[in-house]
Amino acid sequence: MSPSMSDLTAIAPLLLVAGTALVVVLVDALAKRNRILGPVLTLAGLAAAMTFALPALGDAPASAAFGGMIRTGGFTSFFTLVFCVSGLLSVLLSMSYIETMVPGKGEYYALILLAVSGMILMAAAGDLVVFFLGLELMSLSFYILAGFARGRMTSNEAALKYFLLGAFATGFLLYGIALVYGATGSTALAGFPSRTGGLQQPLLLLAGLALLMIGLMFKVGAVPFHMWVPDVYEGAPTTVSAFMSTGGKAAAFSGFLIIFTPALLITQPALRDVVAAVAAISMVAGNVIAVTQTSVKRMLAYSSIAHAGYILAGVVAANPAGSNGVLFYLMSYTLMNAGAFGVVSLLENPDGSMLTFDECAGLSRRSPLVAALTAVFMFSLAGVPPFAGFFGKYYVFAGTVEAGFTWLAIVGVLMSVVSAYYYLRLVVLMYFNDQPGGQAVAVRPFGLAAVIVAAIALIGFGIFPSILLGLTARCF
Amino acid sequence: MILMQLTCCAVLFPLIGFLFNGLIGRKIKNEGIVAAVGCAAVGAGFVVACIGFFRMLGLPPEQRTLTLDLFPWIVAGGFRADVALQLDQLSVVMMLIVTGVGFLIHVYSAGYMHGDPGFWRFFAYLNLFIFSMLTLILADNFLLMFLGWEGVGLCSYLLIGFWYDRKFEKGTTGDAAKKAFIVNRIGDFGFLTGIFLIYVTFGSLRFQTVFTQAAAMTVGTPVLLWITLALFVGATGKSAQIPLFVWLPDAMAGPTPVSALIHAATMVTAGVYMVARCSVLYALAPVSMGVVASVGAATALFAATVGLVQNDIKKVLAYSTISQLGYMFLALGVGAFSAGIFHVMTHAFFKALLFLGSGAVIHAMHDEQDIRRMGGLGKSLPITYRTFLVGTIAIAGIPPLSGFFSKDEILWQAFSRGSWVLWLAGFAAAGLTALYMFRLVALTFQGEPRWEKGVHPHEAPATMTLPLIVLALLSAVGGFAGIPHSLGGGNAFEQWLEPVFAPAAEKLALSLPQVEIAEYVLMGLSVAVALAGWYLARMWYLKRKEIPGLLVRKLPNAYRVLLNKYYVDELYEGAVVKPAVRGSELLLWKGIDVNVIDRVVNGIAQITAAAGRGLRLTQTGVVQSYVLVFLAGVVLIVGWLLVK
Amino acid sequence: MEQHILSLILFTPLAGALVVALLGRDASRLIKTVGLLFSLVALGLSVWLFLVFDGSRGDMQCIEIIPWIPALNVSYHVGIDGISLLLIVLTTFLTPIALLASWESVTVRLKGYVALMLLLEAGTLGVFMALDLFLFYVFWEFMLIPMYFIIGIWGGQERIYAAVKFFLYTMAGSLLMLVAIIWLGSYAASLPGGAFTTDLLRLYAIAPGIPMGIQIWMFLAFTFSFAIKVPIFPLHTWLPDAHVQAPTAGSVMLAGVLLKMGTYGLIRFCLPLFPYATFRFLPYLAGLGIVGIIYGAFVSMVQPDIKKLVAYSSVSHLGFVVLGIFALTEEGLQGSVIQMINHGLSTGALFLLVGMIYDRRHTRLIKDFGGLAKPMPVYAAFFMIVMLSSIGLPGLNGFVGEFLILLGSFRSSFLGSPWYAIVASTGVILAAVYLLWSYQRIFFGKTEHPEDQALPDLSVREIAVLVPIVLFIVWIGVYPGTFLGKSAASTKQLIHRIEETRRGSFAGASLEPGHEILPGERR
Amino acid sequence: MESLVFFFLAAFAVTTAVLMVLQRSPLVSAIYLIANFFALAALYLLLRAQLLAVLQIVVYTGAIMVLVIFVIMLLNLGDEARIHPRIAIRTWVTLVLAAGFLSEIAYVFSLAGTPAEGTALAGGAESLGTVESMGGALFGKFLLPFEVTSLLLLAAILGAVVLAKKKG
Amino acid sequence: MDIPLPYYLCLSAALFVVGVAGVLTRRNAIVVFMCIELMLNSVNLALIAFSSFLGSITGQALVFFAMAVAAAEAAVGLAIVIAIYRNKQTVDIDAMNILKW
Repeated sequence: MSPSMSDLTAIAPLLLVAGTALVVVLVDALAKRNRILGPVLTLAGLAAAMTFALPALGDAPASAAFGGMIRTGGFTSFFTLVFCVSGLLSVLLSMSYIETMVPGKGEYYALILLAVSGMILMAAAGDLVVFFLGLELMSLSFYILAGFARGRMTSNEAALKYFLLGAFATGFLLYGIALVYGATGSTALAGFPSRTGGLQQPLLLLAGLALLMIGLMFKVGAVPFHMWVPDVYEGAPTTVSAFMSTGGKAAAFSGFLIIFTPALLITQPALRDVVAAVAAISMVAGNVIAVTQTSVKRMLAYSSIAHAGYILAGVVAANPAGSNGVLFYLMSYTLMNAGAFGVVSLLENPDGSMLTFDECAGLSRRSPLVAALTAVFMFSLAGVPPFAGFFGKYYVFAGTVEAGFTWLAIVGVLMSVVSAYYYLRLVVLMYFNDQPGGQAVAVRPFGLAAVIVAAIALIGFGIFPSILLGLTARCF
Repeated sequence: MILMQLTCCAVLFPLIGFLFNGLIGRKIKNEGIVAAVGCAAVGAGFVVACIGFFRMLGLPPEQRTLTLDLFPWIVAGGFRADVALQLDQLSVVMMLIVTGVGFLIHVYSAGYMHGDPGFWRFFAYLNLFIFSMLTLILADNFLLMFLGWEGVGLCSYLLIGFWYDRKFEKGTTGDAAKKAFIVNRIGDFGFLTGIFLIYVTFGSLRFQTVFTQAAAMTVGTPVLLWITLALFVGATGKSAQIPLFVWLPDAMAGPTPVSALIHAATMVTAGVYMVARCSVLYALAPVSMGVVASVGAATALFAATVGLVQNDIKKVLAYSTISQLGYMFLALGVGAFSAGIFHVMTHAFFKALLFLGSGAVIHAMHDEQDIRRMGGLGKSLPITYRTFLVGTIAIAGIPPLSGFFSKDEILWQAFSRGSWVLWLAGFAAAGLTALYMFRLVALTFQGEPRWEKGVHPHEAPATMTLPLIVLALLSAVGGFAGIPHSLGGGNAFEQWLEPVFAPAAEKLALSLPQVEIAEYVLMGLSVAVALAGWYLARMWYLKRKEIPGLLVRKLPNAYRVLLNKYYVDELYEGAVVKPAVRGSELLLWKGIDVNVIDRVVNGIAQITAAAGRGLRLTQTGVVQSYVLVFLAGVVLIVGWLLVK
Repeated sequence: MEQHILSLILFTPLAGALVVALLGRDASRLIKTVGLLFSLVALGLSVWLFLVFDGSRGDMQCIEIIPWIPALNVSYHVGIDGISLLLIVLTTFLTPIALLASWESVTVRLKGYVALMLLLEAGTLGVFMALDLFLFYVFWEFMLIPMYFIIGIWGGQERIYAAVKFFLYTMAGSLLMLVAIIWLGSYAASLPGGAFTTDLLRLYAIAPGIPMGIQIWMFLAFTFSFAIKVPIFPLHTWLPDAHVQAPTAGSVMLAGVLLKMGTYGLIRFCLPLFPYATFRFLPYLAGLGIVGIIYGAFVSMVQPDIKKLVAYSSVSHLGFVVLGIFALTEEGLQGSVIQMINHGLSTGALFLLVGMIYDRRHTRLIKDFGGLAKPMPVYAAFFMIVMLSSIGLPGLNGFVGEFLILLGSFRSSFLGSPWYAIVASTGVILAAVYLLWSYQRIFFGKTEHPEDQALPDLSVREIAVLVPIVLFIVWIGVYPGTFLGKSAASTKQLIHRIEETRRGSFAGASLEPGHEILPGERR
Repeated sequence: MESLVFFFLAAFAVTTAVLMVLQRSPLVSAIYLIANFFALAALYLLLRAQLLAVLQIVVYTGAIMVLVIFVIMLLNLGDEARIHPRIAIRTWVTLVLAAGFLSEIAYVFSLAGTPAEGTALAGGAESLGTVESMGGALFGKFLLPFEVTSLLLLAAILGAVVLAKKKG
Repeated sequence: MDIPLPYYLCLSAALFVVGVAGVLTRRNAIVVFMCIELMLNSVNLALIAFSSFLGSITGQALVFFAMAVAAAEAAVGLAIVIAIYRNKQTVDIDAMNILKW
């Protein structure tokens, strides 16, 4: 079977991103001196992918390409958008940041592009095989990116931990796929999982789904499969953490949505309860542990565990509000978490030591702009209106309540209060603490631009959430 | 009609005076203008009152109740209270007293307060007081009355604390002022409750509506009992009756004209006025009547005993005031409403006179108030002495001065309508009154001078003596307004007020007063006891001065109890104030607020943080422990799913 | 223009904040002037609103609906009735005063300060205007941010603790309300032919039909949130901290306006949305109100810090408001409404006064003062008037509110006993105790502290700040009809509705308790 | 006969696997793993997956494991240190959890064979794993995944280059 | 006589669990990685078994891709190990605990 033109247009964004990766590698090899070309090409590639993804945003009915391997349509496009945004922000943040660690690395941008390709594959997957490969492509890139600052022990350690745990989780994921395949006789997602063929053994299917879910939960960083998250996010270069925690998480959740569809969860109430429990534990553990952190990056890592819990609550809801909420949440989370990590990257010591809370003291004096942006991200992460973070939470909880999981929503909101405490702690130090001194803010126009864009988008989506909600509603 | 507009103006004049003096008085460096404005505002009121009185005389008795609706005050839901005035026989009497005596005291103050840095402020407050008092007595509903009621309390507060930087007894004038306000507030609490009950019962707060409806009710209706008792609580606060009298002696911390005006002549009688105003309600609640009479009699006797041993010239007068107020309530309690009001009037004359006289003494002695350091002042202060003596005779109830008529009326009514116990209390108090008042005169004006060297007492200026003289005249002749039938008078005063109290009288089934032999006997007894008091005072304090000392030695405990006013202040302090303050601080604030509630709130935060500290230790940094947790999760989830 | 008047009022301060944000950081005079100007424009607009508002109608007026988030069925739906009208006017009235009050005392980061004050105003206005629960919630939470910064940046020594406590306390409550809001929305969707909605007017129609078992939880969630804001005992402990630490203008806004959001919420949401639960819980809430009255007064009495004293007095005063609300009588409710305004004026003014003396002496401990009446007679006079208003002296505003509340609760058939009112009346005594005592300690006696002797009296600016408040204190005290008249029809309608519901004649009220459905079981 | 082969191979695979885990020398562990992979390749043949059996040898044993051994020798890794007694508890927990997981999965699998399909290889199984069949699938239905593996390998190459390069 | 499917599956499960146990107990990073490879291989066995018993090629194709993934992972993993060894002179994973709590 040779791919038709329509197949190719269906994966145009993927082709663009992957192609750009190749070009970047080549350019890096050929024009060693030119440091700006790689990132610029990357940005161009991602932007182009976004423009190709945009027209399909309105297409509600998903159509298949590559014989069902790929699904196109609003869902895929929306996620492509999220991934590209995550990529764009990370690349902007990385420009000149990554230079401080490893000078002149075109591979870095190529790997980001490859990771984005993997993510797109995951979201577009019409078959578990494609999904698996996309996941591995993304993970592999992440392992490398996490260890990219190879001179730093923390980066090494993060890469190793991520790699070992990731590969271990892959084992379970693959086992899950195997069992599902055995039970249903196919890996295609169309009609999944209620179709004839296979062994038709409900327990086999259930066990397979459970393992598959565990693999995904590992990727989203949900408790108890979250242990890698703090160490990796802390050890990895900050811009990479920004990328992993946003695009990576979004991709994993796209997997959740395409595999654990509302229809599946409703027919498997036990599975749904497990997701609910995991969501609740994630919210609690992530937020509670984050309270005691002294490193901003690590705090963000724990908070991302908690956010995984919130988003999972949207999955639990298994209704339009919940699913749309997940999408909205992911977009806003991408913006705010990339922004938050971005701010950290701007404030970090060049020597690679972790940014502590205390170092942020009095930031509003040293750099009012950065402080204000941080405040926006923190309030948004805490879920305070009118920032986009609030609407994500609202939507997700709306779905949860509607689905009868009110207790989960209550856990969620209570934990939001806890989270507000540590998010605000940063604001407190920046604004309410008048100590002079502290680290000067690095001058990185691109990074700053990325953060500003993210903040503006957060406020924009906060005040006019319909811009996004109109799109998410047509994704399913 | 025009009279009501005038009355309205009479109320407003003092308000304007208050605003004028209060806002720009400080800028005017001229005491004359300030005083003139202040006096004129009240004087105008007096003129209006007189006009009103005479116009009213020209009307048939049943048309003598005039009202004027100004504007709605509080309207909410079904509730409505207007700012509206009502002028009737009772109001006009009160108005005459308030503006008349008030005017004299204003004039007096111009001299008394001369040179005080707060001169303007003083007149502003006085005018505000007159305004409030007029509102109180002219209100046509309970709520507006309450406005005046609270207003006079406020002015009392302001004026007691007028010399805010002075010491007073154990504390400061501020303590006294605060005490006055707070004790009054306790009474107001009762008044307010009464108002609520009235509204709930009658659906209105207008006097006319309420009283008309009440007139149709039967005697002994329970709600009326509660209404009247609640109102009476208010009256005990304002009129310094047991148990809320404690503020009045302390109120002497204010300048003496204030004591004369507010704490003797006018404000303290507001309670009497209020009960009299509600005579119908009381008439329907016999139990309340009994309570009023008993409290009045008890207070009269009680305060008189305390007055016996006080050494502060104003304190003696203060307890005397309490005692006399007790008489008034005694009268009200036995249904002799007009007798009570009559005593209000005569008391206003002679007690204002006495206070102003004492003010002149204090003025002369350079703020010395202890009568143990006075004596023989009669020579230096002839006018003061003579007028003071007139007042003393009047209060002692020696005919034919005013006090005799009013007090005798009360005692007779207490006997004939109440019981002999009430009479006996009043009778004893009358004797004591004469005793302590003549003691006061003896120690202050007569005998040997006991003041320190360097003090040169001198007579007060004309602005002060003139009011004394006028008041002395009034004290002397004021009683003739109400010469009882038994003495051949027509009791014009009672007749004047008769229409106001007619509904109550009807309920009480009172017959027209009959002249009886007993009345003459009692009259004679009371005169005798007054004279006995006078005689004793002369004996003990001028002739045989060792007797009081002897008595003190003989009855040390009794003396101490009396000197310390039965330790009521100490009781309140120990039983209410201290526990409240300590309890609030230790139990409520530092206990519940800080240690319980806040600790719970912060505790939740601390528990969360502690949980965080504990949980983060699971993140050991060792990969294999992570894998372990992972695997545990897998086993749990898969196991649970399989079990399901 | 008239049909957009609410939006105009709402967006004027927002625009002001934006303009201020664009000004140069050093142009402090310009910043202040611009901020004040915008707040005055908002005031002018709201006065206009006050004039055009039809007080004879009890329903919502000046309604504007613009679809906002169609996916959630959320609209920008604003409108007011007489109750919100008064609070809006209060807000716009206090904001310029607060700005003027901090004219000189705030010098650092002025730009942010003015912008935040305007944002705070906008947020508060939004709360009072919103007719969509979602919109309401957005404003409700949004206003936390400026207040948080105002306390945290310009506050006192313990400002951080206070700011964080304020934020978390309030957020904890309001998030539970959020769940309840969502639940209501999905309840609406579950009805035959219904759709997810948070529109208040639509929810009014269906909410009484919510089964009792659920209504209770909804009511508790809403009430918990509002109770924290009010604050109702025992959820009040954030308040003393926040008040004491906040800068003067912050305290003014906090006490003057923000606390009212809680009581407003009770009136606007709890009563009409969950009438049955209200009936069930009103004895307890009224009881808590009374506890607040007395407890607040006692604790206030022994405070060594004047500001804390005033803060606790708020607990006491707001207790009256709560009692009035849950009396469910027209008098009580009217009293509560006017008492909210009164408290805003008198406590706001008290905070201003405390701020003025703090600016001079940099202490707020009562024991550090004494005999201030001598060096500062004008100050003493203003303090006296405001204090008397707070005590509830007839003729001043406080009395009108307290009287109506007590009257309303006295004759409330819902409370069923006059004892609520009688016990609450003791608060009238206690208010006198703690305020007079502190007044005496501050102003009376000899001027013993050397620093006090040369204190300058109030400046023209300070007098200009206080005079408008005092004018309204007297106005409301003497002729409250101006204001009561505006809210009369609205309260009447609300009470009427509740009484209808009790009688069982209200539509949708026939669901029996026990016939309960959970959201998840609907399908 | 076939079952005999199966049981032998199964026993062999399990034994080598266990031995690999128990060994303290990484090199010896690697050797055991290679042995294990051979057993697996044989099992693949038993399942008629010819191409994969070959690939198992070529890719896994020939490429991956050689690489591993190469690295072990490059780094000159010695025996692992003894397990710390504190961590010995972890071993026990591991065993319990592992046993738990095994029993869970085994329980599921024990139910998997009951339908008819579970007892015998499918009809077309013989030709399923041939190079032709696999090639057809990989370049037909699985064309896209197949191409994606190239990206995967590209990423791996980049990673190896970036990470393993000497500092500088 | 054919071997029933559960036999293969149980063998696969056994190997998988042995791999898991290895991951948990071994301290040499490379050995841990080898144990993970064992896990992947056991899954491959299951997949092939399913594929053969179901007569569906997908399973075998997936194994093919899994092998590719394993190869790529091996390259990356070993590179990471080398990078660490360069910095720390050890591949003992218990020594990798700078990042914790």
